[in-house]
Amino acid sequence: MELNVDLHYPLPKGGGLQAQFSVSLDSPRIVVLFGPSGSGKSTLLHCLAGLLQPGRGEIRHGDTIWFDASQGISLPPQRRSVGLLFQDYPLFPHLTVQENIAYGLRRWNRAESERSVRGWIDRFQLGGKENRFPAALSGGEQQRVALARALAPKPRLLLLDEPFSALDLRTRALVRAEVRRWVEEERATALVVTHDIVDAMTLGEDLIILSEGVILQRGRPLDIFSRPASPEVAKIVGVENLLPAQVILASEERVVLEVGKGRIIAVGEAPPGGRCFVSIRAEEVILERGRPAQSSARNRLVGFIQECIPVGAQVRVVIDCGFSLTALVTRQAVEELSLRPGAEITAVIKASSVHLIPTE
Amino acid sequence: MELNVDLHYPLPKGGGLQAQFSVSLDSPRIVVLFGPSGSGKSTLLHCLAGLLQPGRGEIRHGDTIWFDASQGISLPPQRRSVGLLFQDYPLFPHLTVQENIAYGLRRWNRAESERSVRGWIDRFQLGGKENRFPAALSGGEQQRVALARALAPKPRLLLLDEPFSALDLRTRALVRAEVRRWVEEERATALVVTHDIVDAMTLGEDLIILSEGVILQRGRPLDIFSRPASPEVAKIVGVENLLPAQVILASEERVVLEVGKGRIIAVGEAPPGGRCFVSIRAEEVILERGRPAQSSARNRLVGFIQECIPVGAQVRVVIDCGFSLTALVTRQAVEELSLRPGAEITAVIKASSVHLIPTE
Amino acid sequence: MNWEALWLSIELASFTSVLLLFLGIPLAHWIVISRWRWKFLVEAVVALPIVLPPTVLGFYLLMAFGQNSPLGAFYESIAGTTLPFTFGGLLVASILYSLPFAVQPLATAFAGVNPRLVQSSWVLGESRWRTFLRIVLPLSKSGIITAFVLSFAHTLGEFGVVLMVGGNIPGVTRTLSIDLYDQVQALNYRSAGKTALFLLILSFFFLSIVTYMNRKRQGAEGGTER
Amino acid sequence: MNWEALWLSIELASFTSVLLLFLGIPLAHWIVISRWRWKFLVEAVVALPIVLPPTVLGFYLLMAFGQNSPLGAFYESIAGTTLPFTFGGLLVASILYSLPFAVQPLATAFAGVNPRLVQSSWVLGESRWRTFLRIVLPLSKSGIITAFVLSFAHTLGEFGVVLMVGGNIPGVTRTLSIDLYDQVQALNYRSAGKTALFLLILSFFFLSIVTYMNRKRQGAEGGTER
Amino acid sequence: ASSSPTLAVAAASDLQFAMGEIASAFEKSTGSRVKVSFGASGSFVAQITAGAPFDLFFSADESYPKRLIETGLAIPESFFRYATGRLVLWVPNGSPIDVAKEEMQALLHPSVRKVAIANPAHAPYGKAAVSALQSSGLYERVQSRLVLGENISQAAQFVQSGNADIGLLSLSHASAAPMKEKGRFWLVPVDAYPPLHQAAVILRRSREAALAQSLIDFIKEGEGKAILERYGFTLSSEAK
Ligand SMILES: Nc1ncnc2c1ncn2[C@@H]1O[C@H](COP(=O)(O)OP(=O)(O)OP(=O)(O)O)[C@@H](O)[C@H]1O
Ligand SMILES: Nc1ncnc2c1ncn2[C@@H]1O[C@H](COP(=O)(O)OP(=O)(O)OP(=O)(O)O)[C@@H](O)[C@H]1O
Ligand code: MOO
Ligand SMILES: [Mg+2]
Ligand SMILES: [Mg+2]
Repeated sequence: MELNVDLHYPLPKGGGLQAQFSVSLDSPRIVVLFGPSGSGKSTLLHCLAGLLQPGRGEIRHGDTIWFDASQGISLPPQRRSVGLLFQDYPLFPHLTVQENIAYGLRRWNRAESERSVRGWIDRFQLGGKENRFPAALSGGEQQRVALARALAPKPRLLLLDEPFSALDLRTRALVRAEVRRWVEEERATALVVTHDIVDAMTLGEDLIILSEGVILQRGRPLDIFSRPASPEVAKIVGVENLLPAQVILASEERVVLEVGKGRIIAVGEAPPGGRCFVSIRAEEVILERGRPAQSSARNRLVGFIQECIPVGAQVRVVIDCGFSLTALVTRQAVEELSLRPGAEITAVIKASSVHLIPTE
Repeated sequence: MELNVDLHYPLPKGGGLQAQFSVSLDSPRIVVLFGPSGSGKSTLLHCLAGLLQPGRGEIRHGDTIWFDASQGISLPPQRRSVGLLFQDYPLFPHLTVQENIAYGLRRWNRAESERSVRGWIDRFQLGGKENRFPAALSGGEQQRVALARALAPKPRLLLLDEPFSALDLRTRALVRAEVRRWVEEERATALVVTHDIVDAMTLGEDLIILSEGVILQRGRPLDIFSRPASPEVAKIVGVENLLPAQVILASEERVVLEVGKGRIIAVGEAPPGGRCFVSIRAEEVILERGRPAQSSARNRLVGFIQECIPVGAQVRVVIDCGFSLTALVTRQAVEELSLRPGAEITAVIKASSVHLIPTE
Repeated sequence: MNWEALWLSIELASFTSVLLLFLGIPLAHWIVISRWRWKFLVEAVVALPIVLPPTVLGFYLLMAFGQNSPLGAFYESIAGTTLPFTFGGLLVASILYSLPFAVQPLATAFAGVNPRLVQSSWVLGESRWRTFLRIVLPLSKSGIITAFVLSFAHTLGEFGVVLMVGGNIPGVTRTLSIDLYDQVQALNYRSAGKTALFLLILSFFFLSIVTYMNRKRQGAEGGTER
Repeated sequence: MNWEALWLSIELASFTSVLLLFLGIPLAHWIVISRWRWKFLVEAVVALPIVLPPTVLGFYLLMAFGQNSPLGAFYESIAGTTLPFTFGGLLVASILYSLPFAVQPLATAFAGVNPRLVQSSWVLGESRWRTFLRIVLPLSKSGIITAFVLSFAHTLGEFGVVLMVGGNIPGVTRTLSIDLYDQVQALNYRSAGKTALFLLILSFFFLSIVTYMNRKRQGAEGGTER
Repeated sequence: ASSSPTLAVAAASDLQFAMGEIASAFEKSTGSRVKVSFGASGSFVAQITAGAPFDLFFSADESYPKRLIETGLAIPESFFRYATGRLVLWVPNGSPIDVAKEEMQALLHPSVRKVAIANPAHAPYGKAAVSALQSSGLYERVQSRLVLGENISQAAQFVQSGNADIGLLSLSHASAAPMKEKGRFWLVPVDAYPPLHQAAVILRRSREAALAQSLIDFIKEGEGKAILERYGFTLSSEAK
């Protein structure tokens, strides 16, 4: 059993969304959709829910054809049994919190429906607000009600468009865990749009990178984060160091590259053509004092600190070592190594942390 | 010149918002409002904008009284010269992107108004969409237009309710930088509600923690993050290790505490009463192999790894060392130290990284 | 005060406006959701009574339902009576005459419901029809009230059609409008004045209560302004 | 076809509905935003013509503006003529008579505009009045069209008042409604039938174009359904 | 047309056909314009009382003009009985009723479900019809079947169009072209109801009193006289 998607949705002003992928429906699974603003994530979810009609292609859910342009088939949203959370999480303004959550449970018996609603109210910390109208809720409360409303009827496919965007850290973690649990208990499948890296890493086993209406990469979140397939993906997943490089020496399993005025060693094969991008996550750059010798397993680059920017509990350190390199270190390290602009420092990067991306 | 706020807004169903603070208006400044969902952040902004009338108290902006319950004064929103971005960033549906941004510039001369709109469209990467109606924009695009509309008239006080919630990493960084730049150029003051730790740290010089309608702490973001004043604040700013502890020895500048079945050493004064909370950020916990001797400057706690959870580019490691301790390390460290559940490991915590919070 | 005429008018207006809700709600709904390309023709037909003087309608009814016409003869063979000069005749005329006054506000209200809410309901498994009942209809409350009030009023104020096809039969087709007209034409100013004053006070009283209640209810449901 | 009567009717309906927009828009706006505790009384007065038969209105106008009344005498001393049986008299009567048909849809539309948008405009420095012009009014477009169409229609269909205060004077107060009524009385069925048919076709044609255009415009502005 | 003097005439609806002809004949001979409004006599009195700008009023009886003179709205000297009207019992051609034979009893014929008369509240023909019904003792039995035309023309139209089965109408309607061929009638005897002496007056407001007087004269001794006769009006010679 698989969800097979192969569609093209034309956008009125040029471009369009082109999506081709399939998701197994046999085991509980969360697929995360990740991509810049305007890349077509919401459009894709709306196509799957049956609210937008693709121009070409087909959507199959197991044995059921949901959409087929060539046969002129399009199952109405009611019959797709999906749960959809819109990005702007609209609630029915004339219904209370309780009534909103119970909306999709009309066919359930009364007791079960009430039990379910009760459960969601507790799980999403909405107690005491069950008889309020949406106008009297805060943004985050509204979003949780909308999410509960989408989950309560136990749809087979869950489509969540930025389900945690209005939630604070703690509530977000809690709600995220509930969604995760729900997917496993119900053995459901969920497609979740998110901007949040932590969401993307902790929520799903599968990540789809979408940009300008095209799927750029698909795979395990960790793989994509450390080994983006293209410079574009590297930028999208937030790789801080993406540097144009020139291969100057390629042995069996070592590649030496010229980056700016410096050199970097990577393991693996040299990319064809000699020119490529070097992708290094800032967390993988370690800073040390002193000027130790070069070794084959590690790059040791000496440079001067240009900037120290606190980012949450960590500090982003920008170093000029022939090219501009960004490292992300703890504040403790900053103190211990007395990192400050102008100071000389050695940046250590394991050769295996250097990922090479061929230029297209 | 200061913005002085001292108000109470009664919420229909119990509780209420109680806020008392002032912000200097003399230098460009961004104050971040941080707090759990439903804590009253939006309510506070709406009171400042003049859309809600507090029950008691007063609001003064420099020499101008904006609100004074005892005198029955309430300046209408039009005359407060604030820029407000609502949490749900509503746009005027009958106006194009351009017209929406230009809405507040009616009194400007035509050329200047056009130049300004053009500038915002470029800065917020909305090029090509200037003549679209809001219904044909993605969520993130809508949010950027709403933000531009609020900034364009150069208000003296900017009130932003989660201005980046619908933006992806890269766009968010870009827009955040633009807001920062704008505040400095215009020498304006901004109150920004956000859930995002990175926003909170990089955007403002001032952080206000709000919970259940009450201001819990106010100060420099870094201070609050590393030295939360109460367990509640510690939870809100996401301190992973918040452990009840008992003082067993307090010398001049060293405190020894019993935490669960283990011991921890902190610097500074012992809290009164002997009981307190120990607050340690996960990033400050360093993992090492081997069992080195105890020293006074560092806590070295031996334990067994219980869980390794990848979080973004980092890994959260939970260790049982007489109590449950969470560390946040790079994936590189995980590999090098071959961290996996069941393995024995030493957690190193500098005594100065241990923050003590008195129990109330 | 001619109670019979008052009662008749209220009866006619009530029947008409209630029947028009039943007729107008599905019709307006169809007009709003249909994507049929010739829909605008149907809309035009529904709107026709808007620009047609009531006397045109009265004329057609008289011609169509007189004994000499096939339709009239057919109706008579079934109902045993001709349609003009009966309450039924007035009802038919009123419904035609007030149709757009019900459909127009209904269609405006239905079209004004946020499509996101409608789609939310679809995705939650509710059919178009049940979505209409559970979401569109309750959210169009003020439009429905407007439709009811306007069609009631328009019927109550109906005069031309009644004059043409009513025949001024006491208790059957002599509505209050006609009765008052007769009183004035017969120069019974005193009696006409009394009737008018009574109606004025009654109406004012009734409307004050309705608008007052309406405000109360809104206050209770909407919560505070936020 | 009596062109004079057709023209008179259209003129009356146009003047009335345009004047009613000017009158009704501020009135409806006030009704929606005002927090005055006796507001409901004003609402009731505005709604009065809804439940008052037009002949009551006609009666009061005749009484108030007749030569024997002080008001009538005053008016005559200024205007040189009495108000009833003139075009001006019909206009005044029509405006009163159709007032709620304009105010009701307007108030419903104004009240339906998302308050967040109104507040957004205030915060951007626009006064209540300018916010009304720039935001509330354009977003109430369909309500305004409804108000215009319904008051136009209601005036066109006006018969009782015209008969009472108009006096059926050719070219001055003989509207199309009345003219058709007269033709039928004169047993000019052929001519009445022609008039009726002409109106039917004209109206249908006109309405088809309007609804068709309306749809076109909506399509252009709203973008695709999302 | 605006330059030529214009006469606004309010005429009882039994003059519906005759007055049209008279007006055009008068217009032709004088070059003036005549605008005629038809309606129930009582309605015109109500309108004139309220200030309706008519020059001349032709009633279907003589009490309404007298009332206008009493209230000072009409010129007493202008009062003129221009004709006497007659009431007829009229059925359309398709009717099974033989009115000539059954006379007033025709109203009780089983095929009769609706009887059209003018509204007695303000139309003299309506009053006459009610008197005729009362004097023949039929009023109570027929009452529930009465449909009232706003004026006598509408009553005629109800029968003629087949919406009512029989009607008590004016002889002038029965004699007019649109009805002549379409039905039969029986002339109700003059003693069954008070005579319908019809009078005209010139109104005080009139600014065209002289022209109005010439229209009266046109009927008194001019072409108008013959036209009225053709529509079944008997002419009374005495003025006042
Ligand atoms: N009706 C429309 N006409 C033209 N373009 C449209 C229309 N609707 C959406 N678009 C464009 O399609 C693109 C994809 O929109 P979509 O809402 O799917 O983006 P998204 O990935 O969800 O972005 P976000 O993260 O900002 O919500 C956007 O660039 C948007 O401007
Ligand atoms: N009209 C109302 N009646 C009763 N309670 C209300 C009303 N409006 C808001 N509240 C409550 O007031 C509290 C504060 O709301 P507010 O919108 O200020 O929260 P917030 O801090 O902005 O939360 P979020 O981050 O979720 O947007 C919430 O608990 C909310 O439920
Ligand atoms: O005044 Mo009439 O002619 O009896 O209707
Ligand atoms: Mg989106
Ligand atoms: Mg909020």
